[in-house]
Amino acid sequence: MARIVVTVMLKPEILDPQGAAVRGALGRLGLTGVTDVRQGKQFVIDIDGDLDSQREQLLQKLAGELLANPVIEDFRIEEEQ
Amino acid sequence: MARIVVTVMLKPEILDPQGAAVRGALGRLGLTGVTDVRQGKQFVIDIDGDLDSQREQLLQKLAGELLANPVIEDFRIEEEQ
Amino acid sequence: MSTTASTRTVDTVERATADSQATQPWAELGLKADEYQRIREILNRRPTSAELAMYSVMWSEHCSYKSSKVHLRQFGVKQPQTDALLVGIGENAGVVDVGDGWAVTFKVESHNHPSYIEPYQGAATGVGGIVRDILAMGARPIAVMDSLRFGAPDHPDTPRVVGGVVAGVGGYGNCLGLPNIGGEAVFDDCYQGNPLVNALCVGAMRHEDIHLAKASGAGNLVVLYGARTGGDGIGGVSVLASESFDSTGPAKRPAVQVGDPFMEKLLIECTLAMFKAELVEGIQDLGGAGLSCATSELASNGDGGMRIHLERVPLRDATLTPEEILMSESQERMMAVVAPANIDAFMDICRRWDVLATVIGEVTDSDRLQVWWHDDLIVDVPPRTVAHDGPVYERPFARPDWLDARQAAEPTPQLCPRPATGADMADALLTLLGSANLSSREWITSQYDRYVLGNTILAMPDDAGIVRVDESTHRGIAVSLDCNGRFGALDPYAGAQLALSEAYRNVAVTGAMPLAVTDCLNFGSPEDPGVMWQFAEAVRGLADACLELGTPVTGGNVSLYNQTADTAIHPTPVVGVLGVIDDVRTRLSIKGGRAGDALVLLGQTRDEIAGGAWVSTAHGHLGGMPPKVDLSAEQALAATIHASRGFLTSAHDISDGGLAIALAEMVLRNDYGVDVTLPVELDAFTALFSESVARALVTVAAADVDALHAAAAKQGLQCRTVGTVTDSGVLVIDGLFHLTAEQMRSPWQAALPAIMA
Amino acid sequence: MTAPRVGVVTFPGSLDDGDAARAAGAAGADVVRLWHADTDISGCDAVILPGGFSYGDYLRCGAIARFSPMMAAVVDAARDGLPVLGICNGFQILCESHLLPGALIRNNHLHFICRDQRIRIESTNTAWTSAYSAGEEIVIPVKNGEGGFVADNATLDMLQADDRVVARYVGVNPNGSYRDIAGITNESRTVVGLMPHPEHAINSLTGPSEDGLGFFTSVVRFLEGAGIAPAQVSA
Ligand SMILES: Nc1ncnc2c1ncn2[C@@H]1O[C@H](COP(=O)(O)OP(=O)(O)O)[C@@H](O)[C@H]1O
Ligand SMILES: [Mg+2]
Repeated sequence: MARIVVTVMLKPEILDPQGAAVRGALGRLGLTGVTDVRQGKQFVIDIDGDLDSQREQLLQKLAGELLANPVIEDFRIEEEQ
Repeated sequence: MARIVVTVMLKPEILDPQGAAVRGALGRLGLTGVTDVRQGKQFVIDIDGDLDSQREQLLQKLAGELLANPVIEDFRIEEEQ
Repeated sequence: MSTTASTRTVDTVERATADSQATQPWAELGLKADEYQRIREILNRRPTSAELAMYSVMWSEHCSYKSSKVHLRQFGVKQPQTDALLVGIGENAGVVDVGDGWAVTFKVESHNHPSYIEPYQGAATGVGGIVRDILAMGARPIAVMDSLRFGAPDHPDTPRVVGGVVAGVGGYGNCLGLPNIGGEAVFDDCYQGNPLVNALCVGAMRHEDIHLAKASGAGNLVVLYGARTGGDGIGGVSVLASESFDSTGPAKRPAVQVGDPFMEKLLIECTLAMFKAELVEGIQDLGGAGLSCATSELASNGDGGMRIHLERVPLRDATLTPEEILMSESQERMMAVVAPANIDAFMDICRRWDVLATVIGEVTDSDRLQVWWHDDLIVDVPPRTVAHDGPVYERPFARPDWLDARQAAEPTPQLCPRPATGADMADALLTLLGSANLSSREWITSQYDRYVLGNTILAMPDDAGIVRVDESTHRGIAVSLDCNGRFGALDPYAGAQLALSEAYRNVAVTGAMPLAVTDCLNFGSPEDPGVMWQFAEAVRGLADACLELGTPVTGGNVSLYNQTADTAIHPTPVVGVLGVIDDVRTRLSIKGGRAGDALVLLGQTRDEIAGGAWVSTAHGHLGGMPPKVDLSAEQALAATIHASRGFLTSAHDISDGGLAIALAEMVLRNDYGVDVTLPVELDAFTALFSESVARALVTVAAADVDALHAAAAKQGLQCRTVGTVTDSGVLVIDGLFHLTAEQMRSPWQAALPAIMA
Repeated sequence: MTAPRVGVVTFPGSLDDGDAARAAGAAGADVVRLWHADTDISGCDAVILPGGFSYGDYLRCGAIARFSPMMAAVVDAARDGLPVLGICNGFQILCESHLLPGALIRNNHLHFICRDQRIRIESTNTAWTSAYSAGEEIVIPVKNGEGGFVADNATLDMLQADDRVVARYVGVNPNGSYRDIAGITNESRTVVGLMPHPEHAINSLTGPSEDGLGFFTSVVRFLEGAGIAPAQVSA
């Protein structure tokens, strides 16, 4: 059984209102020196058996079509050991 | 300058409608053998200078109060190199 | 890897009969010694751990109303004569006839404590729960409302609770596609650790579509459909698990539930499709006490017994024990009783909506509720003893000794100096407009979808919400949800009546005819005789008033133990009034009227400021006697407005903040001006800030003023022209002060955003 | 002649499908209800993707609905010129399906917002806006949590230059949309995505105005042969 972690972040040039709000709050609560906060999503996907290359390819494709919208987001796929 | 990554996940025993929706979609799109999907949040926090123990402590506290609600969520703090 | 429940040794009826002396954790489950004893007598043996779980949760305060029952009976005993009531107290929600063959069901329910722990999810699942109650009556939910109470506006924790609760009410209701048409939002220190989240849902159906929660017809199938069952809201029973099972013990169980509004939306559509296809013999929502409640209520309301195969329940968490499955409060689940001939069609509909459905049992001709776990019988009880024959307490109650002092502390001019000059009164008005409780609610209400379904005629900030029930006949209903906890704190009997009085008035000023009542009684601990007395007084007051107004209480909810340490919240009996309007195109609202119209004050003003907005805002004073209850005056006001609705150009009720606030609200809403001459027989301050009941402001074309006076005279209602509508955009109180709309708008709009900033 | 057939798609979680159907009917269309799982648009001359929370919008608004069988059919037909109006969630689905450029993100103030919104009709030569006059300002409800329209500058400039911005917010920008954009159209000017809700403003008894009806009468006129003028490319 394999665990794949897909992390999705807004592209740097897209403004991130949630990240900005968190940054403001952290500052108000006394955390100094915060220069930037970005908020993203993480999907933890458990799969039966191990991830053969064919399912791996499909996952790559779906990450870019379903889990992330390349127009505004970048994504990263890692297999957890 | 340090980059801290806070990952927030619903506790395993808590219902995760978002993860369930993704799991359903992955299945419909042909990814077989998916046994579970959990969706969480990730905060990427950039800080001036390096994270001294005092700011580290404050961050620990704020992660549990602001970024996550420990009643339903677990969180993890990592420093990125 | 924790062993799954199925491999564990289960406490069976057989075992319970054999070792009848085994000690059980009844106390940990909140049962009293005598209650445990009664269970043993009912069963002639010790209960199995599953039976113990069922009884303990069904006999809890929340499900059995054991402290409140003896008082709630008055709603039945004092029920007014009416043909409108189709289904009364005791079902998931009451049902009233609104004409043309239409029936409407509505109910308000609390989700207070969870909304403090996890404001967003607590409020969201509160909305979800009441919507399922309405759905279970056979109705399509058509609108929601929410009555909210929070702690002090300046307390550091308040923004967390307000922000989360409002986002949760909106997040769930918006995603369900139900318009939010009104509610309340009140700030008061007494709710600091005890926010109140009361959610109301209204549903509509044809008379013949009314469904009841009963399981009849031996051989009919029991179907559980909707979400999988997880370990939600069952912290309590884990003691059982650890007690009855050797192994490592169960995984941690969540105290807070997460709602899935999308699943609930599917549940609504698929349930309505089943009703339409007439596939359902009986139906029940799963809320508090989950399967324990649904199975025992269905069976006990039906004509037979029920057999459940618990291992068939689809689980989200394989480690759940049978006891936990029985008690789980997982959201978005329903239970239906279906004839075998219809089961395929039923399953097809579930498949179409992608809703998981499982036959978990059948109706039997025995009189027992039997629950099996694989081949073991783990529950074998007379369902009625679980669902309806719970304990009934006659809790001691006594008028609190501090009440005399509080009632004696009338806010006299000496004790609470009043503004004397026009300038002071202008300031007083601006202060009220900028106060947490009287300022614009827009920060909250703009987070709610009011338009979905396309039948919303009136919604926030109108006095009552109105939704159209029938597009072809234009028939509609009006609902308002109100309470002033400070009045309850001064006199709970009057406080409950004043809540009804205000809700009734809010419905009446739209031109609708008040018809029926629902209520959510929020109080402190019933174990405190003082609180219990407040509760008893409030119920007595509400029942008496409903009898006099001819509006029956059709259902509601009780929430007790709202207190931190030994300080209870104000008695907060939130009252919802439902009215009928036969043609929504004739509805009146605060919006309307044009320059030249006469501004007319209906009703009588007395020197009544105790418990009111001005004295609490200006002096933080809580003392004296609340405004005099005058229900026949409310009826006269309602009748007058109803009779004049054809020619009135607008109407607005007078309540918190008195005439001054009502005038300001009219100017702010219509961007017109008014020139007002106050009555001379009263001092200006009283005329402006008193909160006497049964009053409203209406506008009417000069030509119709006489007709209005005639209509009021017919009802013996005071009616006097106090001014005219102008296009100046200025509120002018002759000889005292004038304020422009802009002067009033800025503090009024700034208050809530400032609290949340 | 028979009234044009306008389809309204219902996805799991669609909420304003009934309102959209009512509005299209009021404009004289013959309304056909379409189901997400079906694979053809059953002869419809135009299709509306209504507002709501398809699949709960748990992933990204419209991200899952985009993959439904019905959307495959709608995308094909749209490429062949089928007029499609996506309202709110429908707009999000159109962007996810790449029938329209850009994307819609969380409102900049992070709250769901429902308000009566003034918008200006920037382009009247689309299948869905010909009944308005250029520059006309109307008031219709806006209600969304993720209504902020974003796209890279090149795309924004292109939309501007090609007269493909259909409507802009006036006064208040309710969600932080780039360049106050409330709605856009595709190259062929037949597919329109709109964040505000015209279907909630067809009757002043139930809405803030009757200003919304024009979107629906426009498409009926278009289908009855009125056609659309060539893009007035701004100098
Ligand atoms: N304050 C009240 N006034 C009138 N009826 C009440 C009140 N509290 C509870 N009831 C009625 O008692 C019954 C059980 O209440 P409740 O447990 O809230 O119903 P449900 O289990 O359907 O949520 C319902 O019919 C409800 O309307
Ligand atoms: Mg119920």
